[in-house]
Amino acid sequence: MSIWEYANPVKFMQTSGWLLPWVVGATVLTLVPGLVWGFFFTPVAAEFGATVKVIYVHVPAATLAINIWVMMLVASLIWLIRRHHVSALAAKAAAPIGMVMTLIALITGAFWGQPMWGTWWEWDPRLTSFLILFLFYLGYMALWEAIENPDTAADLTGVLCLVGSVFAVLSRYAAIFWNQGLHQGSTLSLDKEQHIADVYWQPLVLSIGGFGMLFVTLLLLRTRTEIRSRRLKALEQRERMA
Amino acid sequence: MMPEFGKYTVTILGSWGATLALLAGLILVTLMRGAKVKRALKAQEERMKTDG
Amino acid sequence: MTLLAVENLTVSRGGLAVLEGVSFSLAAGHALVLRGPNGIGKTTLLRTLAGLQPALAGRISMPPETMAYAAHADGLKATLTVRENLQFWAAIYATDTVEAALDRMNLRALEHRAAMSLSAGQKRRLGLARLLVTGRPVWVLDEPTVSLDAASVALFAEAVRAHLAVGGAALMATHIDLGLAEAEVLDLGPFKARPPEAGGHRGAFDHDFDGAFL
Amino acid sequence: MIALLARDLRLAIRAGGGFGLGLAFFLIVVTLVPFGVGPQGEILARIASGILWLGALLACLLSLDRIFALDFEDGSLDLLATAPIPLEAVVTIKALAHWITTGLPLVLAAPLFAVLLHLPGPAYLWLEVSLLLGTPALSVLGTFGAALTVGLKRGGLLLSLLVLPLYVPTLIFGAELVRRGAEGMAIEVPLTMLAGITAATVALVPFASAAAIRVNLR
Repeated sequence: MSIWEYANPVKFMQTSGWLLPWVVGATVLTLVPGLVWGFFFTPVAAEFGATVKVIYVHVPAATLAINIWVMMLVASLIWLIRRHHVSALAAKAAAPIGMVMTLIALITGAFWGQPMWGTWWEWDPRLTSFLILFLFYLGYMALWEAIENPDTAADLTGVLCLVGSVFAVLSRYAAIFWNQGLHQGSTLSLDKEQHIADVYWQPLVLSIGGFGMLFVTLLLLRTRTEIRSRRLKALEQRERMA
Repeated sequence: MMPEFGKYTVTILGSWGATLALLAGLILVTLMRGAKVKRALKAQEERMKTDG
Repeated sequence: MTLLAVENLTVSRGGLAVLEGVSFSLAAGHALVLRGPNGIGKTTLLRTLAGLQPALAGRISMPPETMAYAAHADGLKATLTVRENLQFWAAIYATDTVEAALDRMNLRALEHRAAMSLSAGQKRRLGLARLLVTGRPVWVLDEPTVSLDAASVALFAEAVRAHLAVGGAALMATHIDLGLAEAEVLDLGPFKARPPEAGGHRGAFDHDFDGAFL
Repeated sequence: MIALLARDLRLAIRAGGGFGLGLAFFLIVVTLVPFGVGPQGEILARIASGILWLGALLACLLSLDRIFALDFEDGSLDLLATAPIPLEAVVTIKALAHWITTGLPLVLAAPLFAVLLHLPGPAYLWLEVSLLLGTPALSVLGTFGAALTVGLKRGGLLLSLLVLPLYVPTLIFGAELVRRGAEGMAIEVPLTMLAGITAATVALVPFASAAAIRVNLR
């Protein structure tokens, strides 16, 4: 029983179909309480005022935005090395979720920045990095859309993901260097974990878990769709040939 | 029941609203495309079965 | 001497097998014409032999550095002269036969003309001269006489004959007559890949689906 | 391989616009900026390094889609891929030819255009150093983008979308090097980073470009 068995599309369809209701259940059971807890039942922080409530959407989205790209990188590598179609399709399926998460992180960041810094947008290294990450998602998705042949598209987007990952990390360090000293300490994310009291921390963990489960749900749904779409393409092609 | 946000009402409702709207949109698009592809695949398989 | 041997080759286009079980061999001094209607996979087969795309199954055996491939397009640069075009490919293949090629293909008078001012027949001759400067014995030609008039086709046939006479070999795909009566002909029709339902090769993705889909 | 470089350069000259077009575009960008931000010398001097880098980057982008497109259309790319030189060498030479026809003229012309933007005196040296170190990376990364989109109709816009994010680190460190050099600040970090990124890009990205070409020719 090897993990690669699940790389078989049929096996994947069976397993994911069986898994899906459970994953949906787990998503509802973590996301809803996490968000409700964060929104209604957290006290107002002395330092941030009520804006602390933004972290329950901002931090999970930002965490996912990065981790989804990492997942795409791993999936692309598996495709390029082992040629498992499900892997390539999972990377394709994940990209729009990652893009939306990046967008959420940017928008909520802007909403938070407004009262904190007095401006909607600040060229803070962290915000800048997310903007660049957003561009990488856009390019990756556009390349998938542009190429007709699905295997060619999988190969090329895989290579792009590989090269893009290196440059995304480089951009991150470049952005830190580029804007160092101007806004030190004004970043808003997980750096302050250790300072956040449990009363904020617990619902945050639940929200992050909820967002994570939502990603898993959407990823399964979208990958199933991509597999079906790929199968449809193969059938249409076969019909044309016959 | 609604908590009091003071001067941060726009900040909080705006960011939560945008988040929930985007997530809802993503879920909706995912489900709609999923249903569409599933239908198309079924139709294609039926056709190929009857054609031979 | 066999220069190129193909055994049980299956080639694919867009992930779907188009030809399967193709076998033939090509010896020095011989020409082989691949025939078949449009879309049968002639170009795909030649591209696979040239190493531009992987074969799904089967074996291609050929000594290294024996093949020169020429596609539909001649790969000529319109703004370079005839001589410059040939010199470039001679440098790439590290040979020294530009002069001989110019003479053999009767291009001496045109050597300083830009390739864009050549007629279709002259361009094809330049394309053949390019094959000559590669110094490779096996020519793999895709539709070599397309857009040529009868006189040019005869000239082409002569050039191929001359190449065969010096121990070369030629593999050509076409659906029109090449004027090479002595060439063997391989009809690709019988090698058309069977549909997967009939036990034919399935694409890498289809392969994972057994029978009906969920 | 020298033959390939010579051929590409000769083609660029014969086709016309190979050298000139990028430069003209660069000049136009530099000319338009004062119209946008106003003619005050002190404002221009402050943004000059950024504008010059951005102009160079956009001028470089302009000719990327031609790197492989012409060879793809006339079938040369197929022939080069079956020729006895490695495809990695082909893409490297292509990038070099692109740099010589686009990057090098920009490096040479940048000081002239810098005068128009009131670039402060000490910055000239660093402008030259940064462009000389940075533009090869732009060409190599552009070749990668061109390799990804070689078979596509309407690939030009997609190419920009794919390549521009890859240019971010080079742009940041390049412009930063000029700015710091002009202000007499420490330049070791941007200098080494810029050189390091270019070196790593030139060494590694051609493998990705060649892989992309192989996939696209399949």
